[in-house]
Amino acid sequence: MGTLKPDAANYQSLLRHYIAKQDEHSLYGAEQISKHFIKNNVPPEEIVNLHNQALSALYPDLPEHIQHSMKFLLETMISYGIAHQEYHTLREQQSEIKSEIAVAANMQDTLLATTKPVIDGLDIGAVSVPAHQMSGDYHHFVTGEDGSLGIAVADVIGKGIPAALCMSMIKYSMDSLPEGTMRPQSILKKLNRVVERNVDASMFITMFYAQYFPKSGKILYSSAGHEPGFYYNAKENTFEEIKAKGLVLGVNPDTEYRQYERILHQGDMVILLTDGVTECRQGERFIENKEVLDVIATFSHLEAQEMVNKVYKHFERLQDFQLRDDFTLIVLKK
Amino acid sequence: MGTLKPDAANYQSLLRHYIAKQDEHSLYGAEQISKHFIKNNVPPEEIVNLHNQALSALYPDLPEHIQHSMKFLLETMISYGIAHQEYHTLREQQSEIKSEIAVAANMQDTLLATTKPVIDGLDIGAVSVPAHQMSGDYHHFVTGEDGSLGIAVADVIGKGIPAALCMSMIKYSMDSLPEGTMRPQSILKKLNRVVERNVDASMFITMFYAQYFPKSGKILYSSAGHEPGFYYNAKENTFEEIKAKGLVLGVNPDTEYRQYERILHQGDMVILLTDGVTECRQGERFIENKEVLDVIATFSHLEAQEMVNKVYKHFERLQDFQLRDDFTLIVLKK
Amino acid sequence: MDLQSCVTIEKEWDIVKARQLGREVAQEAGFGTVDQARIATAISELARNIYLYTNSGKLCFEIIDNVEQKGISMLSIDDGPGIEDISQVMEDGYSTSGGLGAGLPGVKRLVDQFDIQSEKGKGTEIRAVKWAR
Amino acid sequence: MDLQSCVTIEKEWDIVKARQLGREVAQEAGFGTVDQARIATAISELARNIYLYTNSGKLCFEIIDNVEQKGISMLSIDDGPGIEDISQVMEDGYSTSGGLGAGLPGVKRLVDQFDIQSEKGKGTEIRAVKWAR
Ligand SMILES: [Mn+2]
Ligand SMILES: [Mn+2]
Ligand SMILES: [Mn+2]
Ligand SMILES: [Mn+2]
Repeated sequence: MGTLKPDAANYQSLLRHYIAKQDEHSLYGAEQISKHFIKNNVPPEEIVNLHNQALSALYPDLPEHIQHSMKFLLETMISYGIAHQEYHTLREQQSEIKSEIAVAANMQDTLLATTKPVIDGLDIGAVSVPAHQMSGDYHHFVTGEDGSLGIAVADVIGKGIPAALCMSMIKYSMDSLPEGTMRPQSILKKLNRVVERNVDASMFITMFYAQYFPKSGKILYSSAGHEPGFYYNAKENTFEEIKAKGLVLGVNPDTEYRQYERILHQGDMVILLTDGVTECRQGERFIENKEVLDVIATFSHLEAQEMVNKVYKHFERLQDFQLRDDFTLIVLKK
Repeated sequence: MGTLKPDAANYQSLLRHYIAKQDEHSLYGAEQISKHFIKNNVPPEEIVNLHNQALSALYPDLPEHIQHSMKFLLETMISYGIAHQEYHTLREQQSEIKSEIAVAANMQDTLLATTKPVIDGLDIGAVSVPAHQMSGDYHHFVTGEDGSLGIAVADVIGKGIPAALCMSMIKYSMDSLPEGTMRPQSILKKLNRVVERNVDASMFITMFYAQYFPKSGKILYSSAGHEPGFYYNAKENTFEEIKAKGLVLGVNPDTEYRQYERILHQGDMVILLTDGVTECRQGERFIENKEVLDVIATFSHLEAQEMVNKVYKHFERLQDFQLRDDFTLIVLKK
Repeated sequence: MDLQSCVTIEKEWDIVKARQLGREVAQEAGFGTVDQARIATAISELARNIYLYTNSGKLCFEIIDNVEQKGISMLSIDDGPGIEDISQVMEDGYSTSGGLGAGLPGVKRLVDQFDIQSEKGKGTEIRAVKWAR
Repeated sequence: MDLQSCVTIEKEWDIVKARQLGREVAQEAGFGTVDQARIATAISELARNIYLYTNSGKLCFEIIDNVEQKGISMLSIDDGPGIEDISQVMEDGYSTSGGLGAGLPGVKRLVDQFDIQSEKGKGTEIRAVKWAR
């Protein structure tokens, strides 16, 4: 506040000018002074004080009642001054926390990075976009020593920081599993225990795990309460829901998971997703499953990666560029 | 702002009273009005306007130059009014994000919960307080099948959400280790690999791992660049730094860790901590190690848990109740 | 609809001219002293953006007189570089003028309706409406 | 050291008495009008805490006169329930009186030095010092 002195002279001369001319230019000057003060963290009561001093200087015979009234006004400004200082603190904190979250989101990107494996005779597309900076969706590809391809898709209830924290658990637990030799049902069983032990009961995670064997075209899968994906039958040109029953992760430590299987034929597709895709909302309206399939069908002639990109862009626009939930979509085309 | 009308009457009568008596009671009233206005999101220019109206009502023959001057003052308040509204928005955003972080912090508490084991002939005290809501400090007790007690203390570089996210990794990795049968140097070696693989190079973690064998009184320990703890020699009534060399976790996947050992005698103490204790700052000044030891010595006659609590309270106050870094302090008293 | 009055913004002095014209229109529309000051401050901000970031632009004012309410419409049109990320510019704290508590979010706070359209390389159009109480 | 003057806080009226006494001491110590008002507001907040949350307590004022500087010390002592989590109480937005921009963080913003000690069940002691510029 060492800058107040020259400002005081400036204020006084602008005020005198304004009283004499009542011109817009002086009022513009008033605005500029006050913006300058705000920038320098000068609280509003200082302005009132400056005003009082300027008045007294300009009118040495200022009536006493006016002087008293200005002291009263000054008193009301003190609480605004406290609020104003808190405002500055809040701005600083806000920008700190924003950059903190950006760092964390970055870490999460590194953490959840998964490489789309290249597999002969299988075209893979994957897109995963968080609604906020941090994601509560997870997907991961595992190449097994037996030549199989494991695909995990999971969704933590909720979004944002808590979901992201929970998500990292799935990542580390998956890491500690023996490389791709376990079957879907055993993987879910194991992860279920980890989640149950580490996360309180209000939080849970849904997960779909599929394992594909390129040689036989066989796909094994199990679900822990996860949003069902779709199976596209090329021969009959039909989509069908991939039904799989199973309790969400983290509820009961003794849950066993059923395992399903199916054979993929030439041209068939498997579509895995999170509810951020199927529960897209347009305004207040939830879209129908049929609409999702229509959009997918529209782009199904494209390469898998281009296909999921186009589907994502379609729904992003539909939602006014503001995702309400994390969005993950994976397509396997044989 | 529909509440302004009765407030205007109130303001005017208080102002009149103050001009007549210049009493403290009216000024107290001014303060109460302004707090009430702030609560109702009334910007400061409205107060100035109220004041002008009250003045005009009380003095119908108010000189023109005073009226002009008050219009000028009003003009300066508009920018403060914008800032004041932004302040309200910031407060709302802040409380939203705080509750999101509170949920995450709660999860972290569940996640990092560790039970202080009860061991014959060893009094254990532990306190760990995050600087922000989420902690980047970690400590954990492991009771081994061989009767040994493992104590892990770790500190992620940085604080807050990114550190917390990183911290959860240490937790899951520790979980996947065989129950307490590994030695400190092997544990650090294993964790180092996990950190190196999952976190980018700018992030690292320091860790101290000690393993205590109650029967022999022997303690083994290794350090990954962690803040040295202290050893209290009861017989000679001296403190000495626990020196242990080792690279921080996450830098080089092939790092090997040295392992040290020492025998604890009756009355001896081992003090483990993070740099949030030793790098306490008072104003701009870092405290000296000697001061830390003085404080510890002051409370060393107490039970271990009460001792660490008192030491924490001391430094909390010294830092004006705003921790600059996560604070973890563990004391083992034989 | 009343007639529309515009001020072309080229030098800093034009900001004052725009404030003056806007304040007159506001007075005519029946706004009180506080709201006039708010309108002038909003105009400053809009005019300053044109002055600082574009080659040319103008501010136009209009009294809106519906059956239900009376107000002022402020229209800012420029052929400047356009705003690439509108969401970002409308965020608190992200102010191109680097100052505190100002920028377009400040304008939005001072008025009742605020609409912005911008195309990269073509310019920006902002319409702000304030209703007299 | 000057003599120390205290006001016991029992009813709301005592808040005004404390403000008055504090303002007089501040005036004597050479504070200007703005700082006097700030000191009075800080006193309100301290006194209100005693009035609302404790059975009895008092506020004491003292002029501090070093060689280098002159100021006022405000001491608030009560035998109330004490504050369990001081860090929390000192957080912005966490105000026991539920109001905005006030509470102990507000007091801290108004003064130059602020120290608080509290023991559960025994009471709270707050010392705030402001220096005259
Ligand atoms: Mn989710
Ligand atoms: Mn979801
Ligand atoms: Mn840390
Ligand atoms: Mn630290």
